[in-house]
Amino acid sequence: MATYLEINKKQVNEEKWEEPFYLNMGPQHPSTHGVLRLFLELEGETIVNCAPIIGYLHRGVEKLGETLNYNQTIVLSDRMDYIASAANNTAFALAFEKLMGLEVPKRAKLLRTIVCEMARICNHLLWLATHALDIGAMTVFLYCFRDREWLLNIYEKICGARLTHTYVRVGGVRQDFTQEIIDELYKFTEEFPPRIYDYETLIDVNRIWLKRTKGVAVVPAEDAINLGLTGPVLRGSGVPYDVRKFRPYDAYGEVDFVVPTGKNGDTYDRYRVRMEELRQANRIIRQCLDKLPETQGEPVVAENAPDLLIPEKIKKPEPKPVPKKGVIFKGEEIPVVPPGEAFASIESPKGELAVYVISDGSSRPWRLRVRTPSFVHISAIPYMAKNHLIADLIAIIGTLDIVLGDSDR
Amino acid sequence: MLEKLIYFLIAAITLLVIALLHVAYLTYAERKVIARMQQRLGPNRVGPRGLLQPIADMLKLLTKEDLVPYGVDKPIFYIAPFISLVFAGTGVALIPLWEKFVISNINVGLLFILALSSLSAYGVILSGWASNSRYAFLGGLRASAQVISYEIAMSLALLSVVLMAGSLNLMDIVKAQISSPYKVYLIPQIIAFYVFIISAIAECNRIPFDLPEAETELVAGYFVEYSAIRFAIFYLAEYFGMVVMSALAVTCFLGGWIGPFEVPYIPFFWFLIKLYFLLFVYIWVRATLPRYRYDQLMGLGWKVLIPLGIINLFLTAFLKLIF
Amino acid sequence: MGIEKETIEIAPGIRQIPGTPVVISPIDKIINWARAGSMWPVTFGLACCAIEMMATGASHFDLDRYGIIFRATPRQADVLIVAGTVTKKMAPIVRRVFDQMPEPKYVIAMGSCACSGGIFKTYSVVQGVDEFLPVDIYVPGCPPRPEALLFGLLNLQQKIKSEAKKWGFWR
Amino acid sequence: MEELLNELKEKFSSVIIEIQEKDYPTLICKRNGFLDLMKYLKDEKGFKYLIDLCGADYLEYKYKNFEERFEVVYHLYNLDNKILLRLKVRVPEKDCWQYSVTPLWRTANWFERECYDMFGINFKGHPNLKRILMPDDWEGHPLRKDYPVYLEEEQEWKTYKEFKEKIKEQS
Repeated sequence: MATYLEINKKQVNEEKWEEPFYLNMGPQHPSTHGVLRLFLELEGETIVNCAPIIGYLHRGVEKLGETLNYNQTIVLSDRMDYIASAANNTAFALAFEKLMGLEVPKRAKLLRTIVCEMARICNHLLWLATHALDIGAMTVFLYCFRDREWLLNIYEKICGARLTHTYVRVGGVRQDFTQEIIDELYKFTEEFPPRIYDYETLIDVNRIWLKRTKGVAVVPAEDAINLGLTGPVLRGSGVPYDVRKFRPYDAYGEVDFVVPTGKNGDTYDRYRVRMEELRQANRIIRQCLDKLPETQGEPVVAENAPDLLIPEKIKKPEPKPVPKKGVIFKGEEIPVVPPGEAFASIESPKGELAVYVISDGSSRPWRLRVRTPSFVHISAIPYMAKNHLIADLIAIIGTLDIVLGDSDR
Repeated sequence: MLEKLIYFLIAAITLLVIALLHVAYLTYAERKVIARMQQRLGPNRVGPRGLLQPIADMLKLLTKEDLVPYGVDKPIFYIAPFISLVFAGTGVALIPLWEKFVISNINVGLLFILALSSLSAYGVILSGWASNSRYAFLGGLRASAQVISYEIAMSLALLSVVLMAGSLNLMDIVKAQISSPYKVYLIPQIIAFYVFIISAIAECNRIPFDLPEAETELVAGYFVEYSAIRFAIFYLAEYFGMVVMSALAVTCFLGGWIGPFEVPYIPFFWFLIKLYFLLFVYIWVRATLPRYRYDQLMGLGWKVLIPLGIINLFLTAFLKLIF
Repeated sequence: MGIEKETIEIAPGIRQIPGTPVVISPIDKIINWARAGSMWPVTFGLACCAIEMMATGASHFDLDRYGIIFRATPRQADVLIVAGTVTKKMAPIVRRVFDQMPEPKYVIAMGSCACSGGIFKTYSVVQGVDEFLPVDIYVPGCPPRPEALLFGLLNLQQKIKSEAKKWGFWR
Repeated sequence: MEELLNELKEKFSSVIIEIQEKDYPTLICKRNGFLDLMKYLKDEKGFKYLIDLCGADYLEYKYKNFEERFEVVYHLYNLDNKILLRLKVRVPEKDCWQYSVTPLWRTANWFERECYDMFGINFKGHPNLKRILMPDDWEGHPLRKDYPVYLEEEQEWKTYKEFKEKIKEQS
């Protein structure tokens, strides 16, 4: 069993009999957020060594993406980080648009920003829920799910799905918002900030919560960058790196928001950063909503965006107009996507989500690479968990906000 | 002689049935109350308003397969849940529900209950040891450390009460309370009450001190390998422990059966009201607080509660000497 | 075991031993009622569907109404909800969790991935958990809405209620 | 930006084969001396953050103008000057290895393991080069172009086959 760890085997003296205590956590464990497996070497309750084992949810998204066309690939992205799928959609779409040289209409950009920030709120609410549940506060879990349900209902009105939206497509978004959705969102942005305050009063003034989070899993800024941590985890350490500010995409260049940072880089700071991000996300949605009437009636998809239909499966392609971009007819393949490569990254709720795509000129990507935040964050667990207790390990897993679908792909 | 025996038997059985019903419906009440606190409804489909939920749970657990995993220490594995239940449940016999109703009125009642509650920890520790599972083992270790350290704080808190009352007999304690100026020991012994309630929650392994069974850390802690009826017995033992601890608190601090006014025909009325209130506190705490970490828990026990208990004890003794 | 031969069915689900006033089925009925009333699933989320499973347990849909509470350890659970994609690396572990559950146990395959592999027809994904688990209820959808899962659970209740003499034989 | 590229070209003329202007400046490098370049970039030029490290398989790629089959692609980022740099190293199939950058960036540890898992590229100097996503006894490297998307019955992973047979025997 110990092969999973790079342990320097302790010399077992015959007189002094000592053997490390191994504990296997997961893949079926209530607080490893899915199918993460952790192999621990313990001394009492202190973690001496920790080896995360992943791959229990490896579904071959990258390989499968090579067999599907660009619009279909976005469907796969939903299933990666299933808590904030709109963010994934956007990352994929941005990379493909860069590859194809598409210009996204302004209204589509605004809509995408709204959807992404909604995903951020959804994600952070779920994070707060599970993090609190892991630490033992059961009620926060249910409170957060209540508000999340509201957002999911709005999502449902937007695109018909609760979790896996595929609302963002290459060249824009699937369809425009109706007035009803806009009204609902206005109402949400009105009522959400007091609720954030509610959560904070539930746990922020709780001494047990503070004891459990302050000074736990401290990551200095230098180490955080070296470990490749991104998103709220990095910002908790005081590095203000946010892709939305550093390489603005969609409508983030036009809206006004603050990137919150922490000081100590402990679990509590990361919690504060995320709570602040909830407020900022709410602000961004509000600003985008205010800008929507300016672009009323404009198209939401770029003109030369590839067709959504898969013509291979249409049986009668007889009187066809001039093929649009992205169409392949049986037999002949029209190079619609210029061969080359593109790299796009976004600030997904969990961290930096980067998509690197290589095209060979056909309608399918040649190589699709997704750099997911959870993958990197899990690799940092051994560093963070060293010399902490088991209970802290749970808090660390919670504070990193990992999703195994995201990490294993 | 025989009459007396029959009388005892009837009383014992009545008490047992009442206690069991209380325990069973405590689980129901807990689910219901917590659900309300969490903006849910709680069980409402099994029987009218979900009232048959505990019975359904019990029946189901009774008819499930009784798994014995590979590699367990069988005799201990079998006996551990019963140790827990018996020692947790026996305490009920010593609690004076009313001045004319107590099954066994022994002179060292308080000491006996303390001994029982310490012994019931053996069930937890042994099950953790026998289960041949690392989670259970860790749970057992945590339980032993936790129970031993909180036992001291609890005894210290109760000792102050004993000092006040001048007796270890629970009946005498209640009577001493009734004849004391405040009618209850809650007011002069508020520190002891605080220490006692916290250590009682820890004794019962409830949130925020549910480390031995911490669901998100140790899966289910010491009873991780127990299934079906043996698990049900552990479950019962936990709730029995809650009832006994609350009843003890009512007896020692809240004045037992005494109330602001007499309720005709229901002699246990005030006792039960106080008991229910304390049980509600348990549930309330569970819905509100996160869980302590292991070292913080020990820190709280040794650095806060025990010094507080000692100070309170000396203060009580000093005041007792003066007046 | 020869209950069916020796008894007469006097009403659907109720059997009588001939010549005696003994009716045996109500025990079945009571036990089935108890089982249907307290189905405890394992907390075992695999992928996307786990989030919907959590949402079903949370305040909006509240599985606790039906007496369903999640247990963390398979030893104390009755229902295994396979919520999400099962990969080949994961398959032995899912089976092991199932093996650790005491009888009677039921399996719900939640989501297209668990039912049939879904959109993931790739090298590493099991094409449906029924390759290695006896599935009772299939809940399609990607992911299924909480209502769909509730419907699946209610159907499972119906199934449990129609069972006969499935108690006690493992003792 | 221009200055940096020129400086690099001068200083590492033996390492850098070509500088391409794509969406981000792309340096195509040789294996030999690559580590020096990376060390220089990290320590002197402030590229402290390795965004991504991945492999790519160019088997039968239409627009290929080089011989080697694989490419290892690095994305580096300078947090102070906000410069993103892409580096590529070509790796032939016969001699399939590349220097590990784990000593420089700890985040590269798992990226390299993944690259090894998916493409079979060995990383020299990696502390623990093992499969990460696939099981340890998996055969083949899934993201290579000659690996099938879906494994048919005869190509099935051995352990899973055995597992399925075992289940069949049990039931």
